[in-house]
Amino acid sequence: MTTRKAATGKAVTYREAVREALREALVADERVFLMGEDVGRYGGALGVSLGLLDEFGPARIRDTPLSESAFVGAGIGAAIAGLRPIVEIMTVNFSLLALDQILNNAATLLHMSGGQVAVPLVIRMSTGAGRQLAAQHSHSLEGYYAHIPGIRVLAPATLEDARYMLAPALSDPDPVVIFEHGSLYNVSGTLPPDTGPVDIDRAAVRRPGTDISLITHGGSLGKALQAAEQLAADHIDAEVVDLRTLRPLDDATVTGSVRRTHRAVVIDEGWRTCGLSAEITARITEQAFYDLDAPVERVCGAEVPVPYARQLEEAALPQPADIVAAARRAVG
Amino acid sequence: MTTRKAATGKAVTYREAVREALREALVADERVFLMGEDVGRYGGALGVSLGLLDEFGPARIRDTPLSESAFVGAGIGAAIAGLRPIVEIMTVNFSLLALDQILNNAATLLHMSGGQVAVPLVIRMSTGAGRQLAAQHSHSLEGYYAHIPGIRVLAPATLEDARYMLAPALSDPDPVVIFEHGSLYNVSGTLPPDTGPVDIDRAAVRRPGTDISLITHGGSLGKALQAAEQLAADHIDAEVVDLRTLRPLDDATVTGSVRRTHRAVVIDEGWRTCGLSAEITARITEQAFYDLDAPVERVCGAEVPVPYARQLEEAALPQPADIVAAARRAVG
Amino acid sequence: MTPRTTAKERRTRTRPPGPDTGHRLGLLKEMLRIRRFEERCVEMYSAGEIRGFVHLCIGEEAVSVGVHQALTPEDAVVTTYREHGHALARGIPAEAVFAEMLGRMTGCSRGRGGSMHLFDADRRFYGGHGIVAGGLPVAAGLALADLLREREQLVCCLFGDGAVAEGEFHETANLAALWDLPLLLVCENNLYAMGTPLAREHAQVDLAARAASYGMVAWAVDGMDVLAVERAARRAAQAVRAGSGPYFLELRTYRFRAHSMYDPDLYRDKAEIERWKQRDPITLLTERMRTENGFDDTSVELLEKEVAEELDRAVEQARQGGLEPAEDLLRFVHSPARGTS
Amino acid sequence: MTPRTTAKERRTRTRPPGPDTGHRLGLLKEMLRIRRFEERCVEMYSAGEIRGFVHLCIGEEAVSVGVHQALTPEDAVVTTYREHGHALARGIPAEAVFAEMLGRMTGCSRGRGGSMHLFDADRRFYGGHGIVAGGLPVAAGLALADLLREREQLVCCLFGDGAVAEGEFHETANLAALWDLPLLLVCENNLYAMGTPLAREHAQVDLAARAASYGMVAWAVDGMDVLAVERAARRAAQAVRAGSGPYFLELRTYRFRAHSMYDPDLYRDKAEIERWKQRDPITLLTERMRTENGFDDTSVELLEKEVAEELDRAVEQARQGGLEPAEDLLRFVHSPARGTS
Ligand SMILES: Cc1ncc(C[n+]2csc(CCOP(=O)(O)OP(=O)(O)O)c2C)c(N)n1
Ligand SMILES: Cc1ncc(C[n+]2csc(CCOP(=O)(O)OP(=O)(O)O)c2C)c(N)n1
Ligand SMILES: [Mg+2]
Ligand SMILES: [Mg+2]
Repeated sequence: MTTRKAATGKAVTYREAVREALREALVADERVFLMGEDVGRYGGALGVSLGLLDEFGPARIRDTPLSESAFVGAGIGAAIAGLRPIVEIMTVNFSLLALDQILNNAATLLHMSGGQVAVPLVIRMSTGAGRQLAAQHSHSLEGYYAHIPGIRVLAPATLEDARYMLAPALSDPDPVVIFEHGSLYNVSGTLPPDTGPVDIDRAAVRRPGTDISLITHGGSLGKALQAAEQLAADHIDAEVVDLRTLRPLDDATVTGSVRRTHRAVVIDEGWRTCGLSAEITARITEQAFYDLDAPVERVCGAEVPVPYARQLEEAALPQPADIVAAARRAVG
Repeated sequence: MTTRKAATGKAVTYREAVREALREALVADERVFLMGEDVGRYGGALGVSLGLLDEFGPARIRDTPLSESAFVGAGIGAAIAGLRPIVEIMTVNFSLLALDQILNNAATLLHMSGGQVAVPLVIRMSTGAGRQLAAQHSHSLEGYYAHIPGIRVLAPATLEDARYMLAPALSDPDPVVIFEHGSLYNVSGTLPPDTGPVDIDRAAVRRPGTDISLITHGGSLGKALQAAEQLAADHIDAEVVDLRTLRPLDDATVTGSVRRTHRAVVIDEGWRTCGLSAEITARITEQAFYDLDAPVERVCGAEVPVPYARQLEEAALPQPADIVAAARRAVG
Repeated sequence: MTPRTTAKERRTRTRPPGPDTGHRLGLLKEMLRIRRFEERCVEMYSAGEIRGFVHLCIGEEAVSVGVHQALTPEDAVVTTYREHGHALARGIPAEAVFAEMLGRMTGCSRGRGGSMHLFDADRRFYGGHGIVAGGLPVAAGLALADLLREREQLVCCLFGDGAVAEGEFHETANLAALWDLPLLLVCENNLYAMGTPLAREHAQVDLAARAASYGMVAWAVDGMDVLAVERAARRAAQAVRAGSGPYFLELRTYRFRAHSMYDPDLYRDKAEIERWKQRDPITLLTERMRTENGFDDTSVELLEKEVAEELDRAVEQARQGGLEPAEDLLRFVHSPARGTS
Repeated sequence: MTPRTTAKERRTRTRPPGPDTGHRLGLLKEMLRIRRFEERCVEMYSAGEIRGFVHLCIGEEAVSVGVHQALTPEDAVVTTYREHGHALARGIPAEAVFAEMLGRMTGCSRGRGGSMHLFDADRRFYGGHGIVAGGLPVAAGLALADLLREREQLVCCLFGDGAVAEGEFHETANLAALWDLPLLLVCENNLYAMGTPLAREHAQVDLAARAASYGMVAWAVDGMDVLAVERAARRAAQAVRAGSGPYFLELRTYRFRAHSMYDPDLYRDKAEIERWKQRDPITLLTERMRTENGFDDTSVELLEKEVAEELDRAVEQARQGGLEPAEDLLRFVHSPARGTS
């Protein structure tokens, strides 16, 4: 699922790309440290930080108790004091326990203090469903975080972004939340030689097209690209836009694409109502109303706690076939 | 701000209307009890439950420690066991500490248990800004709750709804979250003699009009009605729709209105991005795309932690003038 | 880490065997049943029949079996994702649990919950919670309902040592002690929260002492000795039913397997695991029954045979269960009384 | 409820007066300054000049003044919405605090925070937190930074008795004790959380004992005796700086006014309030200085005069402050380094 097929670089997994980004950050800046449940001895619930404890020691690869609110808040305090903490919340499902700290402190202190208290904190968490983990372990709550003024929200969907988004996130003077979709960690591909930090203000067109815009992010990018291939088969040339940055949204790239294609399908694994897909849809119609030839279509997670049983989980999540169907409706 | 001007009933405040609804429920059903911080001795942070402790005693008017997660979770457990708890969270600002319980338990248990564990819980909380309480006490997070499958979300904006929405909420077999806007408690008017429980599946047209639909809820209804009066002055006849139920949304009433007026302004005190206003806008364009003569306008809270200083807070919140301006843009 | 023994533990161990042979046989069989049940789970997981997260309680069977001796059908149970043993000990049929893990409609949660979310409302078994400590406040609420209705029943809430670090443990413990809730708090202290050992989770590793600081009675008990667990649970349950307010039991145990089927278990010293296996609750009781109850190899074989036959049948039946049609995905998002969405 | 006295309290009270007259004069003046400052706030609130929530610490001045004697400029302070006294004791100029409450650009938070959210980064005064217990994890993080950088400085976190019931207190206390953070936890126990008395908030009302259960040193101190508070704070701060890990001080005090300007205060027995007023920290020290330091009425009048003059000037200056133009609303949503949105 890398964008460049060029095999000049070495083969890596998404997991390794994130790990490499962490290692680079820890080497480059001694103010950086990683903190979270089982990031050390265990190597990270999803194996991302495996080996980092041996390399950097327990002070900088810091295992925390099961206390999401306290260790996220501690990350905020450490950032205020001038360090550059990277806090890992095992999964977005547990992040609700820290949401008060993120919304009422991390995102708020700078403004509420009249510009005195900046919080250069990076929070990483995995997100999404697809592994039959049932209702309490399958959330996609990116929309909750994209709702909060004062923070930046990133969703690396490719190996390059997994590898190169962390550095710019760490150089952001304000809080950044990074969502890594659980289904991506084992994706592997070849990473081109260091292209340097990526531009985290821009969405990316992952597949150019002329007939319709498929707008998505994170774990759904692959599905959108699959759908685009299927659509190509019946001569519908779909453009696939990867939002990459969920806050602030890159309106120019999204609207620009829709202005060219005149049609759009928004794909989001999260629940439909009041989710990220609603905002994208609203913005497109606000900004490209007179360019639209059809209402914007949404393909989202069903409004249901994600069930365990495979056939039910599959039915609850956006599938390429759903995207294809929506695109056909839009093209009419 | 009552809908019926008819003065046949007695004059009451919104606060008294809520209190009367609580009293009625406590009298009618001994399974009902009220629980929350300072609901008893203090009489409720906003004075809603004043006097109920004396009337019903400490077992049914239950003061809790400062433990939002625990007492909301306790409400869930008591509801599962067959009681009908009404849990008061002082304000939406503190509800983030209980959001995990609401989302992962209250809203999820029925489905996750295959239909075995219903949670007939009612949660009340005040919401909104406007009293110079600054960033941590001025949130409007209705959109977060409207995002959650499995719960119903109500926003009584009138005396009638404050008085008569609780009964149907209590008879809902599933969790219901009720948002009372802080600016409404002192609003007073006359309440017509008991009209019985209201229909909590329907939005309400508070002011019929033909030229544009102003769609809002809760604390913004008054502002929308003011704006409508101003618009009438220059011969723009605005229809004002009060959503009343934020989940499930009453698409028929909203879309029906827009089909007639061909134009819409959505007013929401909450932050714009990924908020309730995004969903309303998206649904209108999905369902009434070909009836729209102009893009849907949104008038929302500025994307900023609400500041203390009066002129800054006013600038951060939707004002009638903003609604008028947006309506004029839409009418063109 | 090695198993610590407290005065309390020694006392309970040296007590004369209260329960008779028949009773002990029941305890042994139930522990064996849970052990063999989970070994089947491992097979079915490896075969790809069971998916998602699966957390085994192999090594901790004395907790499930011992505690449930003290519970009545009127009591309620709230537990974690590591709950196969509790579900079986509570009386949920093995086939219903297997079926759940196979994602069948006949599963105890209609296939919607899987291994982590076993439910049985008729048996007042209220999950199966995946958010660590998330079940504690709910258990307090169930107990509050019993209190308000003046019922002589209790709520048994089981959770791990890691859960004690969460704010929800603190809030619930305070609420329960403050309101004298009929709540039996059972901490399954298996010394690890995933890869994190107790001493890196807690400044004060004596969890019973921590609980006692809320003003509730708290005991540390040898969680590998099912008779000790049963004795402590019965005594605590009796007091709670009598209106004492909450009791806290710290059951010191150990999981012989990894945290979950995903876990490579790189963080535990193999010697430590071996030391704990010396105190396998099933072996401990078997040996004791050999010396005290004239138990012998044939008795063991007999038990194994009965258990194997039950589980064979259960797996068979579970595999027969139908799959919920995808059209019913939204069913139960809301109660039938009102439509979905 | 009446003030309880502990062995510790009696000990500290019977100590010979360590600090000299000059020092005591400073303490008294600072307490008086805070008292008179807040009385001005009441006037300005009644006049509609100050709005929003205003929480007074009248009666609790010995806490602010006593604790801050133990702090250095390198230390950091995190507190609650009831922080006027702490802000002044930390050295934030009275005019900057007045200006903040008047919503002026010259306020210590540029008028964005108001009474509940006073900040001064130069003085390492990090709020002014409105979410009960919300400041505790942040304070732990500030202390973690000191630990990682091996600095001999501490973080002083002040919070109320009600905050101790929140999960965040528990999580933070455990984290601080587990990691030996240089954190001075100061609980301002004024016996009420809004309208809820201590005994309805906590199953175990001995908050120092509760804190001790995390394995940290915890003392209960008479919060009305500024000298006792200072002594305890100095001793605790010294230990924390020396690497002892966190200390917990429970300062037993009382607010003479309602919870906030909104609060009709219907839940407290007037006799109780009167009893506590007998132990007014300002009166206590004044009387003591009369007997031990030859203090007399003229000395009091002199102090009052100096304080009044300062506050007159401060109010004047504060009223001169400009209002932030509405166009700058979005300023500081993000750091200048990157634009808004
Ligand atoms: C709030 C929350 N944080 C993190 C997790 C991920 N997680 C699942 S189990 C577990 C360890 C729990 O340890 P313990 O409470 O001791 O129970 P055990 O697994 O040992 O039985 C963790 C960290 C979770 N499920 N919920
Ligand atoms: C999480 C949270 N819940 C509720 C409130 C509302 N509230 C503000 S102050 C207060 C009482 C706090 O009491 P205590 O901690 O003793 O501090 P005190 O006001 O007595 O100084 C409450 C309930 C809040 N601000 N935050
Ligand atoms: Mg454990
Ligand atoms: Mg207090």
